[in-house]
Amino acid sequence: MDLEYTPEEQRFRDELRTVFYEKVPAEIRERVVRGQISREDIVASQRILHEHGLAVPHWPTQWGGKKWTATQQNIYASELQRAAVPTPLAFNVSMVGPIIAEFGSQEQKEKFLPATANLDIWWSQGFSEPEAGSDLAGLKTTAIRDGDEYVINGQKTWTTLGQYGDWMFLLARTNPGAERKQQGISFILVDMKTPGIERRPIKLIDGSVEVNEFFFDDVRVPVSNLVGEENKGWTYAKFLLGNERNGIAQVGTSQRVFAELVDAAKETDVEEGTLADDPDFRSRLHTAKMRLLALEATQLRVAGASADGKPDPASSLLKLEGTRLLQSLTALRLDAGGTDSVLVGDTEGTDGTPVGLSSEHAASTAALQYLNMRKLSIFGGSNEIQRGVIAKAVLGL
Amino acid sequence: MDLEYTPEEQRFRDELRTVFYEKVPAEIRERVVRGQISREDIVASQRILHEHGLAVPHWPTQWGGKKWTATQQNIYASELQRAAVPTPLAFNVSMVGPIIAEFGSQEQKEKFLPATANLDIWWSQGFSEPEAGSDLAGLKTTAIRDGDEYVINGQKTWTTLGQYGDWMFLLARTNPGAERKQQGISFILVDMKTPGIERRPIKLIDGSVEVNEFFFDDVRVPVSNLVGEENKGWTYAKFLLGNERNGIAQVGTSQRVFAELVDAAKETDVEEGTLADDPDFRSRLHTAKMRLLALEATQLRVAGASADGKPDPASSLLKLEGTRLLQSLTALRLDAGGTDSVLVGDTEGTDGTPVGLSSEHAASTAALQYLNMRKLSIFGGSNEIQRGVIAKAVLGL
Amino acid sequence: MDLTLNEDQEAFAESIDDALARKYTAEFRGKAAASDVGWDEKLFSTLAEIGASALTIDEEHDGLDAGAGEVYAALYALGQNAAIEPFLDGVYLPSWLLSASGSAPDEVLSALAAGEAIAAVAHSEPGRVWDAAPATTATGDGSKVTLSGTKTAVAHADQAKWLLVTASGDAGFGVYLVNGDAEGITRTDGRTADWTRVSRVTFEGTPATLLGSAGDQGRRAFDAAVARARIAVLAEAVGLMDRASKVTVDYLKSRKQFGVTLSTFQALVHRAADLYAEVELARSVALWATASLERDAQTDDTDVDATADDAFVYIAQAARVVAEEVVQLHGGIGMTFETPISHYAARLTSIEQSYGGVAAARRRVLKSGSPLTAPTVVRS
Amino acid sequence: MDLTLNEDQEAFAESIDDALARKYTAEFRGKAAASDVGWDEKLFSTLAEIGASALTIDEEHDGLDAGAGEVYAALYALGQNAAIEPFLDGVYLPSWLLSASGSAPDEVLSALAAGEAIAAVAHSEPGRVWDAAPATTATGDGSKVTLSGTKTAVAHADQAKWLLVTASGDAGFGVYLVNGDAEGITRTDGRTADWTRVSRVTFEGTPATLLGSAGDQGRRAFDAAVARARIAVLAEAVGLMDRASKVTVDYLKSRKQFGVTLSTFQALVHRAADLYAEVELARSVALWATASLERDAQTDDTDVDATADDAFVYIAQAARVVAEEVVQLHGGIGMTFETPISHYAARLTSIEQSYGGVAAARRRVLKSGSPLTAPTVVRS
Repeated sequence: MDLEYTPEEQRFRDELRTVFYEKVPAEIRERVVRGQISREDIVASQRILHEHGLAVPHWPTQWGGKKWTATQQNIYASELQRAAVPTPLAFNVSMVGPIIAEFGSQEQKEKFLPATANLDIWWSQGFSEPEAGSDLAGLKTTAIRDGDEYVINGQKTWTTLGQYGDWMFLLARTNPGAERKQQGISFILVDMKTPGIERRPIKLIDGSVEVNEFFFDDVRVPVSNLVGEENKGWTYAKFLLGNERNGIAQVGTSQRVFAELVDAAKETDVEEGTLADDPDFRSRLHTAKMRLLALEATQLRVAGASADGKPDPASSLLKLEGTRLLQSLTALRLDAGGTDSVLVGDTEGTDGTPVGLSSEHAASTAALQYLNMRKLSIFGGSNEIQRGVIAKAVLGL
Repeated sequence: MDLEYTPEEQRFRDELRTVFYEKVPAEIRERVVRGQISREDIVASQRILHEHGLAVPHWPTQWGGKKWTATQQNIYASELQRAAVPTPLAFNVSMVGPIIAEFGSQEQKEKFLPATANLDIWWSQGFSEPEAGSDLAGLKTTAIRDGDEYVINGQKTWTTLGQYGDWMFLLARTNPGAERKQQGISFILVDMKTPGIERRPIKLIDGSVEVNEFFFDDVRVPVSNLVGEENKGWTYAKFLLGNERNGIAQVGTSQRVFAELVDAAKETDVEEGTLADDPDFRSRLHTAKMRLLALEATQLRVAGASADGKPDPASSLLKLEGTRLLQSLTALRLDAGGTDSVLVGDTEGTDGTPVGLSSEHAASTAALQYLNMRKLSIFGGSNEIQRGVIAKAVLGL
Repeated sequence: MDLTLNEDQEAFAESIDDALARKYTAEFRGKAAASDVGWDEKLFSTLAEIGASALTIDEEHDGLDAGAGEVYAALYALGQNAAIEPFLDGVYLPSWLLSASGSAPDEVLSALAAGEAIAAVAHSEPGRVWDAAPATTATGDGSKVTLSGTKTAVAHADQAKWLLVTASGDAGFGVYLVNGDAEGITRTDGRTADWTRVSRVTFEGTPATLLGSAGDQGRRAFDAAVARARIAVLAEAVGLMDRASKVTVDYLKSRKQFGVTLSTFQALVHRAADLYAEVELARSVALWATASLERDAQTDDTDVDATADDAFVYIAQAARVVAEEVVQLHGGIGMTFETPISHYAARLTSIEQSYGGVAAARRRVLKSGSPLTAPTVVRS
Repeated sequence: MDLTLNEDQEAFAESIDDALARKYTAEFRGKAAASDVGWDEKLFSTLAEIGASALTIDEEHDGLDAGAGEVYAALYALGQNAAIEPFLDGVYLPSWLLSASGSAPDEVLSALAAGEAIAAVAHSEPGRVWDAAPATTATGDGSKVTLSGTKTAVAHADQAKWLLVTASGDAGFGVYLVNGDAEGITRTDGRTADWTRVSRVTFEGTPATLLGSAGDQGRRAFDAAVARARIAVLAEAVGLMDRASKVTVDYLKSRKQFGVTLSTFQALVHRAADLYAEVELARSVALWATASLERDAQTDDTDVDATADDAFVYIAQAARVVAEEVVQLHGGIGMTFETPISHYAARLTSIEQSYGGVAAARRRVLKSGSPLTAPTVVRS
């Protein structure tokens, strides 16, 4: 047992911190704290990281990867979140990048990987459909081969930040007659400038436009945009699941929010003293603190135990508790702010989210963030799905 | 809207209180508080109630019933629980009594009802079987007709206080070949002195023997012990379900436990002041208080809304929250007592339950009662069953 | 002992629900919130015609002089539809403050009763707890009083003909009547998380008139009026929870995943049952608080503040559970502006933080004798 | 950074688990609890032979001088089997108190290490919180000290060769060594809710010897030893939760209702998944606390009390959830003495109240700076 990082790991962490805190502009990180980052922030930040070799560390070394240990990967994710650095765009670095690197043609690798790593191409994910959310294999979009092209028809939804997408990787049925619904699906890359694609933004209750719906009407893409083999798309999609163990628990984010919460409590005057003296609030803080400690320790145990990088059902546990905890921290911040926390200004931030009326208070965007964070337990495999995975994969139920 | 009882209702309540507090001996009520009542206590108490016309108020007037309004029934149940008077034996007054009164022959009524009301006969319930708990209709015990007798074979379990049973009412298959499992079941009365019955006491984790298992090996009972029609037993059993809306929420009991808890907190010295000054404990007390208020108000709403006495799915809501609340109050008492609360003496109470080592403290039996009260959410239709009833009967799910 | 609305009150709630339900979709609500006034004027007038604006005002001012039950009925029905028409903050709470003062101009009460205008209550100040003395000051006396300071989260200040502003003067706490277009007023308009229009309002030497008396008595009267509002908003919360959970049950019955409806999944069904229990228990507490208020109006018992805090703490907790569960059970669609469920969740979230918020209410409760007092619905 | 047991520690835990699992049924546990000594003597000897009794004692007294990781391993395995053999309260905690004093008689430590005898710690007093100064008094000094007072919940006092008794003397708090058969001792024997044997012990002029020094330093040493015990008992709790939840999953797979196994019911399956999460998170906290203890032993950092309280509060809460859920998921059978699951639940319930109990631990935590201190597993 050992609670300290090795000297090498400490050095590694210090190097990361230098980049995260000194190279990534403070304004960008400040906007992350307020939940108001823009497309430009994400691009700028990822390019800075890439410049320092920190955008795609888990890719093959040939394409910018680092061969880090599980512990190093874990340090990276935690420190990034703690520093409020925008996470490199997951669609690029965690999804399409690794898929192309593993299953793509040499031509595809050369064409896409460098641009993907540097966020010269902004990728969108085209998996979910209106009738295929938790039941992803129920997707209906078709890509029917016609000569050297696929003709795509159908609808994709919940496309996060799809408004910025240059390209989309999507799952579509190349063999609609396949026996099992997991068969006959292919993984295809689509240039979003192709004719026949229509976007409908989906406004969320907090006022933000984070997700979108896309309609495909006879969209023709070259066959060379197929990744890997035809009809093997489900295998590639599954390759992604559970691949994202690092960072999924959002330990670094929760640590940052916890610290902000304590600072805010100390500065918030209540009837007697500050909120930091309120026994009820202290009790809730302590509960959150220990849950956070349990989560971090669990992540460290898991990271240490399976360094082979294979999907691990423990990632379901980390996502389940990680999202619940971060959500409860946003609720705590909401309560801390009281009436102040539901106020929203009328001026809009760069991505359409209104800015807090009283931006001098941490509370000013608390309600918006609380509402927005409801997504954590829904998107990326809902908590109900995670419970199912634990029951099946871990408990054999 | 009105928060007061009518003058008649107030008078009614005062009359009940006189009997409950002045006629039922304080020692018996004290033993109820400590969770240590004996068979003799239950018999003595029920006879006193019966003497004052208060043992079987919901029976037909001919057999001692009172034709009370729903509100009066509600007052009766709450006051009884609050005064810590042992509830008249449910198997007698709420189960077999009403069944015989409704479906029994005149001979059965005359033979059994007066003795049942006065607890001259102690009835046991023979419904559950090892493979038929929540799924009661899966029962396997048979009662095969042989001339003027039924020959009973099988096994009954979870028979609460079966060690005192003079008679048992049971469900058995008189037509094992019936198409549906709910068919071919009959409701039969069995004198427990009949040869072929063997009892196995089931010790619970708190050390008490509350439940028992019974084995029936060619037990012969006269056909005249059949209640109602042969093969109609399932209908009669269902008649009982949901019949027990009054008292099921245990509001009176929880009110009594809450008051005891506050008294104990005021008398328990902690590091600074008493437990009643501890902010954390106050917070938990207030949560319990408001849940109790919500429960009481819900019970009053339901009692007022459906005075026709028919089974009401609201009883599932009352049981669900009523048991959860009473259980959480016993947990609060456990925490209040700290190390003291897990202590148990070596001298045994009259029913085999050990008496607290430090009986001057309310904590002395807290852990035993906490463990024992786990049964509330299991027996009499588990909370899982109650959720199912709500979903189906109320929500149409 | 009766914890239910009477037939007239039920009918009143239904008539409001009818008027609203015919129009209120998520789209309608969104448009109303984004309109110039921030709500639907036609609907406001329709509701005013059936008496919604006149409820809390006495007959002398053409009001209905109705009780807490009628207010419950109105707000419950508004809640059922997540309606944003400003009856509570724009009419009822101002009317209670005005009536309590004994010195309200007749035309203000008459205009409110008729639904011709609304007023706005300005009490919250940035970063200051609800129970603190206002930092806003009142200077001068008699007809020469002026106000200076900043108020925040003033609901519908942009549309209010009058502002009722709390301030600290020589004699202590006071509530002051200010014309909406008086000099020295600067507004920054915004919204709450549930899209209700609110403003930050700054006063600089703004002329004002004291309502009733200043000092402790004034604060007590203010607190009592706010306690009524706290209880009233709980009826809205219960209406929201009731309809949101029903919409969710319908969704479980109709939405398909894995080739079957969600109602096939027992884990979700059991949670729907727990949701039902949560709503019914919260309803009981809101009805109890309303009945307590009615009873207090008839007796000398003035424990309104404690009742309001007790009930608010319980129901705010239930509101959070219900808001989170109805969104979660809807999945992604429950997050979108275009479905009603997200509006229910957002409004419930705002209600939790209304009138100082739930954390402050908990602090008051825990410092009071309430945790050690046995709960009892029946008073006798 | 490593939060796992090393291979030797894992092997040690497995060897204990092997020895126990072969024998430990609910029936065996019931009989052992009801036997003359209150546990199984043969099994105790077997475990002592593989080193369980020698762990915490130095090599001079034939101990193994092992660290917190080995104690975790032992108690985890004992917990997995709900074993009642008294290693923690009868050997480890006494040995920590004795070793800390620097004045323990050699024969006592040697006997404990060899598993030839146990000692009992007598600190709790009826109706008195753990942190209070003992009402039990120590009179006289040097070799003439006598004790008077009443102790309660003294685990295995009936079998203890020595009692380590806390008392207040002229110099303040002290821990005193008393022979189990010394004069002036009266015992009332009972049990805890989990069937562990405990006694109330009254001392009247009982001869005793002060261990180490009296006063604040003595209290600090006592508190530090108890903090180690608090952390150790959490390993037992995690062992209990781990095995109890596995037994429950097996039950769901095998038990039939309505013609199908319980594992067909999604509502139960999802609760089993939540249970798994609860246990794994608790395991992480117990391992963190154990690693902190090991680290503190190597550095000057002595924050053991705070670590123990933080971890105790978290795991006691998890223990309650798990104990309640495993019983509920078993239904009626989970309440009976004849099934292991009830013993797991009962022992978890007792652990929540051990060493003063969870409410007192919460009070200490909330008064400390802990709630405002960021949690961090990594120390550097």
